[in-house]
Amino acid sequence: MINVTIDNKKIQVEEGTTILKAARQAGIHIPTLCYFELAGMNFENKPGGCRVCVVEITKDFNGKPRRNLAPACATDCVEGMEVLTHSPRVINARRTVVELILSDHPNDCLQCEKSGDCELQALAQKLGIRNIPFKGAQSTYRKDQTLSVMRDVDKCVMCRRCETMCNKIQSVGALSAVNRGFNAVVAPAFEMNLGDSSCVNCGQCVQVCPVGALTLVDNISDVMNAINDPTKTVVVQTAPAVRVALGEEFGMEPGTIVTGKMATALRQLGFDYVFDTDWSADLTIMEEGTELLGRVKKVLNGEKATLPLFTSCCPGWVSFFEKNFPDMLDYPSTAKSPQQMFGAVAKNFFAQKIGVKREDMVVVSIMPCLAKKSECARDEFKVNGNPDVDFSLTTRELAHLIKQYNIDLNNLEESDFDSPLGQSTGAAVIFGATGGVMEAAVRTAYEVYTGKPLANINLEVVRGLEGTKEATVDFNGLPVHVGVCYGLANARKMMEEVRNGNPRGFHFIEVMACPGGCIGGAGQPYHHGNSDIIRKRMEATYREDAGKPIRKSHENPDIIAIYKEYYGEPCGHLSHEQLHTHYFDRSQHVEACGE
Amino acid sequence: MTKIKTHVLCCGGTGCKASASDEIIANFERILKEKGLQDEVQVIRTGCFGFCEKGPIVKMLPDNTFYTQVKPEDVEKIVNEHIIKGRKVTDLLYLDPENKQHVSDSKHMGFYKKQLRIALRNCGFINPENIEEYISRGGYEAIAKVLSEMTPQDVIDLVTKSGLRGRGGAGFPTGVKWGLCAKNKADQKYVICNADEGDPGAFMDRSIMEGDPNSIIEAMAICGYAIGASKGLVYIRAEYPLAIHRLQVAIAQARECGLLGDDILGSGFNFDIELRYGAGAFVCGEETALIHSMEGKRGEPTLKPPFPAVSGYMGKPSNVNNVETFANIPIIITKGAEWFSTIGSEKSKGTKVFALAGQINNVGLIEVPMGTTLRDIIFEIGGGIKGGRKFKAVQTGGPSGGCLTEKHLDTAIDYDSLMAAGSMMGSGGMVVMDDTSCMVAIAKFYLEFTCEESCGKCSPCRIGNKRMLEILTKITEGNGTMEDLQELRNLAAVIKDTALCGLGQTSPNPVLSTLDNFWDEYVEHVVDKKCRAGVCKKLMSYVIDKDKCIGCGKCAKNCPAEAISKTDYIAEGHKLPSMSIDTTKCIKCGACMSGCKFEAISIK
Amino acid sequence: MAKIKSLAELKAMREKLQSNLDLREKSNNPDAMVQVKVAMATCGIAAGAKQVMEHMMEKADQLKLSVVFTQTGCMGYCHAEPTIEVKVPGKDPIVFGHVDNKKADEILEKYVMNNELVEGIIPVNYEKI
Amino acid sequence: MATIKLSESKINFIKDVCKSFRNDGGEVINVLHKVQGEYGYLSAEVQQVIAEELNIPVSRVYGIVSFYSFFTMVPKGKNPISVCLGTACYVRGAEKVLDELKRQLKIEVGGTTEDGNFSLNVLRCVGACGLAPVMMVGDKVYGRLTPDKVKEILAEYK
Repeated sequence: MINVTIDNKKIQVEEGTTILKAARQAGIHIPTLCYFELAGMNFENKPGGCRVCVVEITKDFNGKPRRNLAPACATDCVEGMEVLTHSPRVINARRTVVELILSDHPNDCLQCEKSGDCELQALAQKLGIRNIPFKGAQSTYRKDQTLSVMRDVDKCVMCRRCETMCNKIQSVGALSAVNRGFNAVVAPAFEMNLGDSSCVNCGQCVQVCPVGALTLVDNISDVMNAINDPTKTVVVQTAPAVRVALGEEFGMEPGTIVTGKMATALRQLGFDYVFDTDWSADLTIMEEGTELLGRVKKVLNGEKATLPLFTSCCPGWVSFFEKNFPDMLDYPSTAKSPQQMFGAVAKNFFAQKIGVKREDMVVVSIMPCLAKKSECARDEFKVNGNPDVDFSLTTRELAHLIKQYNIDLNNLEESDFDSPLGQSTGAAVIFGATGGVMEAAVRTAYEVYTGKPLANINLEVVRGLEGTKEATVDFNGLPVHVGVCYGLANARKMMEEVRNGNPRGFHFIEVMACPGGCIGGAGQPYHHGNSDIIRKRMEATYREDAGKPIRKSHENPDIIAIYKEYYGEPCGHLSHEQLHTHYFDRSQHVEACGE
Repeated sequence: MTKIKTHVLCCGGTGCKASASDEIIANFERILKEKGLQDEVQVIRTGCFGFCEKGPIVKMLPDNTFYTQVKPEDVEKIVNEHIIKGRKVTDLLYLDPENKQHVSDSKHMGFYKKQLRIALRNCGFINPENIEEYISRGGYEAIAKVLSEMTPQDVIDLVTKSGLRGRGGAGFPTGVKWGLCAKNKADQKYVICNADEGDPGAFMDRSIMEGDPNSIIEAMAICGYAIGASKGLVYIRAEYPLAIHRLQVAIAQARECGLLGDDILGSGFNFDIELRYGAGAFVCGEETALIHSMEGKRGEPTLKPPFPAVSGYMGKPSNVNNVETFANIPIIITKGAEWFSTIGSEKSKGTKVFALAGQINNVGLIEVPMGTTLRDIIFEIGGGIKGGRKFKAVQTGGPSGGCLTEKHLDTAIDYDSLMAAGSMMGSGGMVVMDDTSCMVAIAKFYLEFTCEESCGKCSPCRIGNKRMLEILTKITEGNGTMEDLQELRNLAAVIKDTALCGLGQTSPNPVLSTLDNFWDEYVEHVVDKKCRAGVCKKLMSYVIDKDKCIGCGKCAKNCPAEAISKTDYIAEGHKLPSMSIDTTKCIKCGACMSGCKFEAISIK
Repeated sequence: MAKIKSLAELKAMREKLQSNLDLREKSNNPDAMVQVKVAMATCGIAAGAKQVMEHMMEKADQLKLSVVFTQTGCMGYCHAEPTIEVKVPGKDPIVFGHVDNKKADEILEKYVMNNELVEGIIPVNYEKI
Repeated sequence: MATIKLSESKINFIKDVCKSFRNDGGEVINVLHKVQGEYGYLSAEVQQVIAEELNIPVSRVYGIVSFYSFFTMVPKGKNPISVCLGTACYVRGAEKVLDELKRQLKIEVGGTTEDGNFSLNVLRCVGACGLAPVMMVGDKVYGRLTPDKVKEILAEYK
């Protein structure tokens, strides 16, 4: 432990603690802008670039004052150090720096998507900036959007969070700092459209952007138009991770579960049928689990089959392996994601059941995710141009919609989802957290394979926020080796390991693109780097699971019913047609042509 | 066998090469052969002599005759007169501007008299592409001494004791730096030579590499031994093809001689050197940015600590020194710390190489003991201001430094005195200005450079410098206010205080020092809308004195903007009507004025 | 180029190479060394000055003397060619006439090394100033 | 995804260069130097191939190319002109020379004349400060310039 004095408060901190963290221990919150950390989740962005967190070191290691101000985020405390965080020199510098940043920022806060959630706005407010003394050139760049992500980098403050996320955590490498000096900005190669780059639309750049430079593509008005169109039957599905995060947008504690209130709100918004993606998550387990057992049995019989099986629920991940591992397209499960399974069931089975033409049904999904917006627009998920899922809204968009409709979520009655696509099990609920799909699949696969009930259905080893986990589950004498990871850089390592001969002998690997799984998705309320929020969402997820009467997908009566009534059996002919997909080589190549 | 009686040293530095020194050498070789003298006279292409103003330089030995501004066609005469007949070619000798006497021995020229060449000891003396010449001047004896007689700690102690400070800018004690790196244990360490000289108007490192590459190689090996590194890397600007070539040749020869590679001089010490190329980014002179660039990344600096001595190239402990620092090392080892510490001032030992440039008679590369006054450098070595004009300012330290004035002329320059005067040593650019330079425009010039070279990582440098430049532009265009001057000061102070790296932290220096030393000139631009030097175009106009104008019309022909036309007025004694300038069309290029033989055009 | 394997080898190499650079090293500070100027105009060359100069250079090397040799134009003693001027540091220059190899050896061994006078000095009317 | 095309010989050259640097991503700057040295500039396609061969994101390659002023994505003119704007040249009137060049060539800094004969750039210090102000046409250095010398020099290349 070392002794430091911050703003005349004497404190003891561990060696290697930054001034920023030491100050927080002392209850002093030094403002930051570029600094970003997901504590305990191996993500720290510390370029030391914005210079907002500068402090004055009045006594340094040598007993003398430091010549320049020091960035608190990146300066370690040393024994006997004395620091001022609000001396006149610091305040003047900090204000001037923020004024400079604002002088190169379009001040359209009122219309900005990020308004209210913007860290620069909060900073200007905190510092009481009332005018910007500098007038001068402003950076202007082309606006650009993919199906999920909007880029308006006129607003970029060069915090580099998106770049770190895209490269270090996701290893997608779509974004890089380009140019230099005043023209420096984060952009795709050649400042091409992000959609033409290696971007997989995971949207994590949006989740970490402090300002409105990276935002989501807003589909609220599309959904409102559908609801207002009397000729349309509008069906909504809500993903598992939404119910544990939506409350945050309404001032509730992180980890508050709002499943019932959400269902009521959706009805009040005017959706005709309020269903649950959890239901199709159970369906996914049936299909994917069966596929896994099929491949394992083949291998046990000495036949050729590709192992390990990778999950395919996460569209960011699907896009990632299509772009980066075109030689391994036979590894991931062919099962569609729960969103797309739901869409397929809704527009085939359910539309037929209620006598609505496919074209007259609009399926809306509420997702914690930005990639889902791109997923539902894929051609392979359309029939004659009509998509199985028409629009995908994020948790944040749903919150905006609820607010716009003057609905007070806090004081709503709870209600249930509609039938028959509404009932779900605890296995489906935990899809939202990293390791959840694996746990759900093991619960079902074990019982289907062994014919015996699983003694302890809580597979604790695959829970938690570590980036990569592995476990071996004894399937009655057959050791099944499973792996779980989130973050596409971790996934890349897994893929490369498998490509190099799968030395650890994995049978089944779950991959989620976002930190902590869907609960940390890019469409969730902004966590601003507070990993406790993600942890609380995770805990809520497992709480919801524990409270469910049925916790194994194959025991969901509606699932059993639909196989009986419609699909016959998992991985059967009709389910292959409707519930499975195939993958494409989407890698970028330079091809040779003649001279 | 005939003995070689004469050596012809011809400068092969970039400056002299640009004025045909290659042709001169070729002519020597051809003519000597024609005359059958090729075995008696040896022609050597050396590195820079320093006296670039008078290049190309040809030096004749043994009588030490220094021919200046030699043209390829002069060679025949030199051979016939000097070599064959032993008579000096008087009109190629340096003409002392004071007493109008021809000087044949460079030692007696003002330019060389006060110089002391330590880092440049071999430049202009040996053939840099022949390791044997370096060896025969005692080269590689320092590494031999180190390997056979000294422990690594001895080496560090000796360098520390010598008082050598880093020649790249801030002047950190070299021995201490080595000690920090030596302390850290690692399976691999690196010796890095910073040869990314990007300072506009500075070329000392390039000249050393071109003129004496082996001294760098030897010094890096010594450093490697001292800190425990077996790999050396030279980060060199790709814009320096000749220096790259010379280094490559020297490295190859050193390997061949076993002075690089495994088991050097049978000591068991291994060391080898690779080159890495810069690609045009001034910020890469900053050591963390340089390391990132070598790793194949954008050359953006990162915060220190961690210092490179702890985590440098590839995360391994690395020691970064610049070229000139290294060039001092071998001679310090052989001559001893005591010898070195007797040279220079109290806290800055040894000599410093400066690239002397600007409005000065003797532009060139000079090396003087620390503590020499600016006056000696500018008026003795530099030969005073060109055209007999008035000295106005001298800029040291490039974009990180400041402008010093008359009152600083007797300052004994070293790291600390320059810093105290609001400038800095920097890498050693020294640009002299006369009254034709506008100090606001000079501040703007440097800021333009910084803005162009800012990496853009931290906001004060990325946005702050841009805003400062905008304010300066406003002032030079006559739109400045007194509040702007206040804002300039505040911005400059904040940028200095908050920028991430050395480039950003020092970038306001040219502005601050001109504000301090030339406040009147700023106020003149702001209040009187006047630029006394006649540099700021928006603040001046060209006028024709109708009584002096003879109406020849040359100005109208020269004018690219068709802004000049005839008037009706014919001055007394002239036959043609005078001309006049339409100020609304005038683009202020000055073509009219420079072409007028009758001094009828002036700037108002 | 051969590999240098030790300090001793480096020193030996330096010694061997040093003569190549001697000319330059010496001219760096010629006043401190013995200077020999050989009149090398047509008359001198015709009288064998060139050959004498080469001989003298080799002899100086053998004697390990630091001598700077330069050529110069006609000194005006055409009757006594080859003529050379020898300047020992701290002394006035002396001009010798009719120098042949033998005389040259004598000048170096006796006059330069031991300060003994040698015959053949061209007297007094040589005054430069 | 759009497929980019490049001539086979070019692709092979780039592959060989990358191989000579052990396909090591850390050597990307050296690779870019070699390739630009061969082709004069670095097109998007070329950067894409380099990224593939070195197994690094193309955005990183572009991030580097756009950072360093030595690298260019625009082909230079047949006779590239570089005007030194180092301090020594600046105080001796380099800006006037540059203005004259712009006027004569009718292009701005960074531009190439319509006929592709000249391109105009500035650089900081070629190290021939004794000759200031200085410009280079190709590898040839012209020193002690004044605006009225510009026309003559350009005429050599027409």
